[in-house]
Amino acid sequence: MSKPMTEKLPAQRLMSCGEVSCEVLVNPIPRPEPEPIRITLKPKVPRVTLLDHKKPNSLAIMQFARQILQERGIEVSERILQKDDASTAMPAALLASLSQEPGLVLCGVSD
Amino acid sequence: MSKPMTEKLPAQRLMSCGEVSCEVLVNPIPRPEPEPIRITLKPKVPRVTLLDHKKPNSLAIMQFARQILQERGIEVSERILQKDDASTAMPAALLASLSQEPGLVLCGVSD
Amino acid sequence: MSHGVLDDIEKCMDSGWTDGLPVIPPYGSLVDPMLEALGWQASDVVGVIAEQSIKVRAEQVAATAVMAGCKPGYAPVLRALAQAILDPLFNVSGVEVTTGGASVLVIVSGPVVAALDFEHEANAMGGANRRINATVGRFAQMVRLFCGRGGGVLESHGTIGHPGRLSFCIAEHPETAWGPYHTQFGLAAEASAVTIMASEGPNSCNNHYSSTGAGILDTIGDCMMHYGQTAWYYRSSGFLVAIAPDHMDLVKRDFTREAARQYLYENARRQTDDLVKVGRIAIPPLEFAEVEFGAMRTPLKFIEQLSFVECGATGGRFSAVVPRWVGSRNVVCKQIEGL
Amino acid sequence: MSHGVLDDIEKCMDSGWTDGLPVIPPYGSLVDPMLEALGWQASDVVGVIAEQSIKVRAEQVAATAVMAGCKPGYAPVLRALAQAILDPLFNVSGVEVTTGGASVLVIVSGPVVAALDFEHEANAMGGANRRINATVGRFAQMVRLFCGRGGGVLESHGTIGHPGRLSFCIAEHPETAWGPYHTQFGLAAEASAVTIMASEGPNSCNNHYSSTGAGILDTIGDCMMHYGQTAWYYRSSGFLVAIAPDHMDLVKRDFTREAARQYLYENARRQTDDLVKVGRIAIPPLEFAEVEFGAMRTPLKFIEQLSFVECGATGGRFSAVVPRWVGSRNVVCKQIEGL
Repeated sequence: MSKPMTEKLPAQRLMSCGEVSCEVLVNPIPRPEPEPIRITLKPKVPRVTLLDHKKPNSLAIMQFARQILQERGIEVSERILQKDDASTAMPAALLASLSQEPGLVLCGVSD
Repeated sequence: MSKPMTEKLPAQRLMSCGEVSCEVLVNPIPRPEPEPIRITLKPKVPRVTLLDHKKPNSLAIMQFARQILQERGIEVSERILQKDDASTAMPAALLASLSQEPGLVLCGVSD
Repeated sequence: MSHGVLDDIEKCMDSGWTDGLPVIPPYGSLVDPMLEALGWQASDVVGVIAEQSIKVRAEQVAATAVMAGCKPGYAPVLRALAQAILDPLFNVSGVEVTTGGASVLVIVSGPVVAALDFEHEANAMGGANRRINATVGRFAQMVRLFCGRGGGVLESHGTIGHPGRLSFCIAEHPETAWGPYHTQFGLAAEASAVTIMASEGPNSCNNHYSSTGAGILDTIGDCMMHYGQTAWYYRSSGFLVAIAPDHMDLVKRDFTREAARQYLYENARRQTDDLVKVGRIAIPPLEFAEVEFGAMRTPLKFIEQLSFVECGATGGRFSAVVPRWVGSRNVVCKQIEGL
Repeated sequence: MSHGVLDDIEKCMDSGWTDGLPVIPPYGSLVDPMLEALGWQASDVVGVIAEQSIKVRAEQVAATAVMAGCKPGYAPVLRALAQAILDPLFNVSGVEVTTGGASVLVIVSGPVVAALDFEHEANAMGGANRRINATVGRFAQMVRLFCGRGGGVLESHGTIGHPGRLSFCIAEHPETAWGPYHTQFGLAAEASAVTIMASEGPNSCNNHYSSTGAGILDTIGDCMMHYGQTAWYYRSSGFLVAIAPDHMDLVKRDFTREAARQYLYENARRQTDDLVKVGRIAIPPLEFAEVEFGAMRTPLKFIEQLSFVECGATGGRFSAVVPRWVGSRNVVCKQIEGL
């Protein structure tokens, strides 16, 4: 796999020091303001929420995953959430709600 | 059609004149030595030599062209020359012989 | 002599301010004239990518244009192009991250092509080795990259990608048989326009011996429906078809643009059950995919997903099919003002 | 600050010393270390293009490498690559002038991929936006351009061209299922190699739902035999097939490389009479074309015209077919020494 993004982050600021004078280079790269949502890899509570993005077989895979997890005694939300389409962003309200979820959110299983 | 090559010929030599000193840039472009064969667009004698490069239909087109030219009273060499293949260069001996031809040489009719 | 600029180029290369190739360092003294030509103030917001909380400012667009090697004289094209890329309809973040390895395909049409001396004949679909084609196409890819991976937010997952992700710009012939490209998207024939779509690379379509327009279209249609076309996926975004002059001489004799589109829509179809058999349709299929077993199936979801551009040199009997990325279904076409 | 270098870049752009994109000016102070890394003296003859009366000298190759943005550390690859391009078997002048709009496709394989940190996963077939992939691919196209049009002798007639004419470099996975790419051309598995062929752009082959290797190969084969493939012309040079990991997981289960090649050779065939009907075979056909009416016809002239490369990222179910230009039938594979 590719290197994690943290190794690749481009410089925020470059300074040119030629022989005659110094000049700041104009940063061409737009950055998120405020900071983008941070992903927490370790959930705070052992609970799983499933989100289907409607690619083919995604819902079937999620239903199967829910069954296996439940058999292993893990708490899984009964309702599988859905977003309209794999190629469009999640509605803001859904994103805001999921960003408060202390358990694990599993979304966008690809076919 | 594209512009004629003469307008596009890259510079033979570039000189860099910065503030500190002057430096010649290394020319990356190889050039023919000796000069490439010049194409004369106006033949010296009214005679046509045909050269087939073996693309499909090329020979048929050349035979037809020979017939029309002959009907119009233009001298056309009876034998249609051939090179082995459209994608390889003409043998040196054939090239040398054709480069001495004072009439018109028609070659490589494409299908 | 001073090699300060060379150091700055290396600094850009080492710091992620590049697409992998040398850039012109975005000095203020170069970015300012570009901004002026673009008609923007440095802090103007050119576009917003809401999902990423990103506002793209004019200064960043101008810096990117300088870095790509564009001249300020290209600004009328670049202004419309930047607005098109940042139009939410285009979904630029999706284009950057997809496993589809898509590029931002740029199509320039109308009087601007001759006015700014775009190459629209030899190698018009790429590699014409002319500055304006190469750098305008590169600018579009760099905006995509800098808004996505460049900002440290997204990572590109292109499974294989294609070389157009460095630069992919097509300029249409100023004189066309069927009318300028942008008239397919509602702009007036006399306008100049820049149009973008997310795409894979061009699939070349050779045909040397057909003597009819239908033969050429059958060849193009067969390419559109080979089993590997992404368009058989449950989503489809269609195709751009580029027809070069030697093929156009045959096609225009028998077809208007509308008739050619209808012909391909009706004839470039395959048996749905064969597509299932080779693995191109999910079982069970999604409702959205509208799968009808036993019927002949088109790779187009709507006939409007097919558009034609006229470009290329005479002397060769090639055309091309450019498959569009399925996740950005909108073509964004903007008029170029201020030429 | 001094902008002398910027003036020199503009001077290169204005003087035809470019592929259309910004270059690093080939100052002697940069060319000398490149020459040293290449292990050549400035006036050494790297290759001869007899038909054009051109001798290509090491200084010109080194200057081109600097201009493309290559680092001296890439020299072992560049040395073998320059020798491959100038090998008379490759026919570089033909590649530049053809109406086929071909590029020099560069394939890097073996331990060199990891040693020099080529991207071989995401967007491995182009647009990975990594310096070594982008600039090594660009170097190859610039040598082609500078030996052809650059010298003022040849003119490019590419009917449509494709974006790979700016840069087209594929790096293979260091770990392969079927053995390194170059083992198909007689080199030892443990070697590093650079291989070139003249090519069109990649045709992407998507298949999400097949569960068998044969399904994936049928999809790839169908792409190889669409009516527009140049390979149906009276000459054929074959194809490079790139298989990405998710497809390879299925294919390798059921096929060795040799078996996969045999499968495609036998199964990717079309009715000759249909090819005649659509205009893909000249009437009367050339003897060389070996046309047999009524028989199933392969787009390959020999089975050896098909080779496989393993590259690309996981997570997407894409592979690709790269059609080779019909006028340069030789693949040139050179071992990389001195890593």
